[in-house]
Amino acid sequence: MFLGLYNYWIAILLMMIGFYIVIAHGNLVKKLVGLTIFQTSVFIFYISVGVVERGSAPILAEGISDYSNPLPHVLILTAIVVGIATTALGLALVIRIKESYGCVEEDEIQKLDQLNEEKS
Amino acid sequence: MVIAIAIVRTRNLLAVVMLSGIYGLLSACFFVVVDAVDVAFTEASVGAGISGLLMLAAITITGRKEAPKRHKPFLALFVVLVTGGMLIYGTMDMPYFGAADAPVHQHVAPRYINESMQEVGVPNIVTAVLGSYRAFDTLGEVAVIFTAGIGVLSLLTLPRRRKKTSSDEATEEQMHERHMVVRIVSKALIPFILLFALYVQFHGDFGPGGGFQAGVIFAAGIILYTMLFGLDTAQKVFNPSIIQLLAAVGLLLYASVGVVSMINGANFLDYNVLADDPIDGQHIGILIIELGVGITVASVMLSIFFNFDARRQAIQNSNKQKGEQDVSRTL
Amino acid sequence: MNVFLEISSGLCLLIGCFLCFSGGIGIIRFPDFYTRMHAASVTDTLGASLVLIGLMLQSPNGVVLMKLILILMCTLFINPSASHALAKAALHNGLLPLQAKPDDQGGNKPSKL
Amino acid sequence: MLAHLPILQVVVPLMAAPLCWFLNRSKLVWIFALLVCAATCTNSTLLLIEVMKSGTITYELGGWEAPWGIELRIDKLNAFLLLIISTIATVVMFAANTSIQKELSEDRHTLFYSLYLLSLTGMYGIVATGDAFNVFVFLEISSLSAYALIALGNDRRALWAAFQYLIMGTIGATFILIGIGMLYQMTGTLNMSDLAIRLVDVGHTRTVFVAFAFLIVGLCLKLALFPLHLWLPNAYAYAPSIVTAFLAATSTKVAVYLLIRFTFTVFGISFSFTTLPLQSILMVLGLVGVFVASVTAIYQQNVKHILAYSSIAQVGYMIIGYSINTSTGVMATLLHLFNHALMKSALFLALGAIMYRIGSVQLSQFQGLGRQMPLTMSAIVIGGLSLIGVPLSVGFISKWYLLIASVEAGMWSVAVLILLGSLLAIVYIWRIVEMAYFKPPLPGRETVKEAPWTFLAPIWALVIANIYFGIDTRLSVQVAQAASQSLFGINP
Amino acid sequence: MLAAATIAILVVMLLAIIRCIVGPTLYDRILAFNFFGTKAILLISVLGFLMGRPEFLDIALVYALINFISVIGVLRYSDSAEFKVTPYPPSSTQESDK
Repeated sequence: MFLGLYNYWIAILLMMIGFYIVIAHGNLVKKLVGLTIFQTSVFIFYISVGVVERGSAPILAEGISDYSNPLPHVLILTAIVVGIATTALGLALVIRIKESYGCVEEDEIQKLDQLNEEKS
Repeated sequence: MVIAIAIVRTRNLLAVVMLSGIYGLLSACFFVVVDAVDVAFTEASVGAGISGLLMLAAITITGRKEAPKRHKPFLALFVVLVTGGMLIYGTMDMPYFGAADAPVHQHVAPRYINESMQEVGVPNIVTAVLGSYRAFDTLGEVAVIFTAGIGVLSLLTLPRRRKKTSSDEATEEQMHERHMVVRIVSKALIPFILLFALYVQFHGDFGPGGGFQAGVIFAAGIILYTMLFGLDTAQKVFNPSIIQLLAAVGLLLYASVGVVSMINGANFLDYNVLADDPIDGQHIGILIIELGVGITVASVMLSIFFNFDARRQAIQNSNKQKGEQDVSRTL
Repeated sequence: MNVFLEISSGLCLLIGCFLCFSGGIGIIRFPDFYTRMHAASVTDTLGASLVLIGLMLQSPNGVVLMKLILILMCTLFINPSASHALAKAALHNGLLPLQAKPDDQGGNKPSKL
Repeated sequence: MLAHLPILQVVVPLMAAPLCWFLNRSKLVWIFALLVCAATCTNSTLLLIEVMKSGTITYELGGWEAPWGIELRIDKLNAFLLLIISTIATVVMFAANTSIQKELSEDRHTLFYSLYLLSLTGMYGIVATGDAFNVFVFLEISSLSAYALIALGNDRRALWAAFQYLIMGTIGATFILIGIGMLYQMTGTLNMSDLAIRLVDVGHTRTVFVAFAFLIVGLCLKLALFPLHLWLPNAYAYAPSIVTAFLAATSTKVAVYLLIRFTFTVFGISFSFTTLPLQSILMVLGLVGVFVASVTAIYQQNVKHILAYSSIAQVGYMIIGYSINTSTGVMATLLHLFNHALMKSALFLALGAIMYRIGSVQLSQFQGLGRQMPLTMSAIVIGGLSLIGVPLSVGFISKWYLLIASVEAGMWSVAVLILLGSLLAIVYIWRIVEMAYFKPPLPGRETVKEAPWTFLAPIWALVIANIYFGIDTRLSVQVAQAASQSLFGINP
Repeated sequence: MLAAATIAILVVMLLAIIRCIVGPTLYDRILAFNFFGTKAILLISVLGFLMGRPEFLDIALVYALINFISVIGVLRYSDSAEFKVTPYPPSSTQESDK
């Protein structure tokens, strides 16, 4: 029973790791890396869903009758694009944050903000 | 595959990026193993290529050491464990990995596999679904990329003040000197890369590939050029504002296919009416939208990269002319 | 003919894999960056070419052959130049070969991970 | 053309966004964007009329029938939502030009309008589509553009707020993606109505439970329900005023819509509410959210913060109505969606006007504004009264229905708590009023003038709508009732 | 034979990963990354044959190009002053600071 699910579990393990990085780490770039890992593991999960035993890549060719499920592939293609878009935007934000705060650590930024608040 | 743990532990951000690049490659290998060639294609070019490059560019700006202190790991760990526990609990009733009788393989997918050849006439089922059955998703995807492009632009555009300082010139020269071998090899490679991108673009119907992958590869080729020959040289060839316009054109091209089919009396993005023969129509439709996707992706990626790089240069310059002017907040 | 092809391709693959493997061991075992680099790049180029040639001998049709040749060309071009650039950058940025440090102990650097 | 209405709703702003780039002048782009918004507004009105008349409209994209292709599916609920969003977008857009001139540098204007339209596209897409994965894609469009819009804010804290929002939002979206993936795995389909049919068979499996949980958590992140609201106050406070007005009035509404859509249409009422303790959890969270947010709002110094926390509280009310799980409760939620969109956009626009004149929205800067900007301030007062739920304002109507719903369901304690929550609203609104009307103007501020008419017109349009729908409730109540009844499968 | 080759390549990949994680210098990691990339190309090609669909060599080609580009990218960005490595002995402690 467990063997049949191991693939999902690996994906879940990866998700947890990525998620942990996102929540627990203070460095903004690292957060984004974590986010990427998180998303990639979700992709792995999706693709695992679409696997058919003894199936072949979903490109029609003669003499092959079993194909793996193309739909998850399509979804993940879209999702990968979304992921890279998010990453790019996030990085741009990080750059701007670095420029205006001078640092990219979560707690430092919060400290700076508090100082700001007290001044005003 | 548990390289990710290493990423958690490593604090040197550059190493983290390398590791995440490897992670991307590895997951791409996994995708190949499980027959998802198209996805592998994309993941390889994105996970290991573009996103790595962007992160590198960002890191050079933001600095690469992570502060040692970590906060509230217990709470985070708790949340993560709960999430993971939930997920594992959820897997209990899942159909087994690779089981052919799972509902996923029973309901919608068979139609794609069995009939897409008659209905769309494209051997690559993924392309068929992407370009025709679920074309609206793809339109959304292009819009997402476009949004990201605009977003990055709106965040990072520098006011136009490109006058090259002499020190700038000097460093460039020095760098060119140093990278002689690589430059020559790359010069030979770049046309090949661009050609390959075009091949991927138009071969997407028959093999893995398509607009998105082609766009990324195309952009990667030009990025290579930029990295070796300097941003200014590259921007002379590829004018940034034209690139931005191209991004818009790509999206418009895609959407206008839909509009044309609407004018022809069918539903939005229904390619059957684009030509007399429905299959031909589908071919034309998919070709054009893939082209749209490719153009948008390539130009957005490029403009994102250009902006990152311009920022980097600006910062370097301002570091050199210490304190003369603060580039970052003159916006 | 077919048997010959099979055998030769198998041989190529075998040797290629062996080379890669030795490269892998080298990259782990060698004491400093430059020796590792040597291990990696030399075996890499030859090993990869051999594996690819082995595959070429098995290729069913012309298109596949073409692609393999392309990949081979790429590897041949890219690997040495990348290694070159890497070594140069390392040297330029002040990473010294091990020999330059007379009192350093050889062997793998103990790492703290 | 009538048959194409659903798709036009989404595609017109989508195509308009890149077109903005070809018009280089800020003013031109503004007019263009305004026209586009107005067009979508008309479009959605037509849609609503059509749906009320002839029932659900479906539109198959690419001509592929539903589970294989993607379909747009407009029923009363979405049509109502579309109308709300497009109206708000148009009205807010009207004031955009003036405000943007002041708050953004010249070279970002075009980008701003592009992003605004894209964000709008995303929301329309989410609301209109009938495909679960499509929801994710459009969700990302709208949120990516929202991050960028927020980051346009002048304060550097805007960047940080946008980054936080990006992290939280992406986690939320990824959770939703996981949920959709699991659903897909169990049913093999992505179409919502098809999902609903096929989920009946597998509804008992643990996978579906987990999928449901992930969807709900992900949506609650987007929705800023109480414990997951951390991103919202700063994001609203530091974004450009127009952006705040637009997002505050629309984005959480879309998330609420999705919540309703998934729980009622996809999973079905019996699954969502009888087999899981969702109702009580959400009810408690909603109530706690109302109180915590209202109390926090009382202690804020920045008026935008006050209103942002009040938004969280209002989301709490919506969730309460939703988790009462009766037709009346959902109707109250829908009404509150509508009303809250009206009040909040009016309030934030008014703040935008104040920002335009005095360059700050700190509470202490409000001294004496009551006399200097009488029209703007009175709009704030009316909006505030509406937030509290004073009779003759829209806020009263939705709270009234909320009370009725909770009393009908026999939850007296909930009803009492709702009333108490409204009392808290009085406190924070009163702080603004006190500052503006009972304090003399700050020194050096004597010359502050009334806001320009481009601000006043939309603000007062919204305020009048506020009062109108508070007195003549037929239209909104009728539509909301029809929508909620169709969700519960009651034919009126 | 192909299967054996696959396994061998996988093992080598593992070694490369170890080196990449262990470090100790930045350039070791880049080297390992490059090495890993080459192996990935081989793996994909071999896998294509193993699964009987050798048409997918395109992917391997992409890997080759991307690999090159990223190595160049790393080097290009390592030009900036921040990446200067101090001579060897301190660098081993400084670089692998975890």
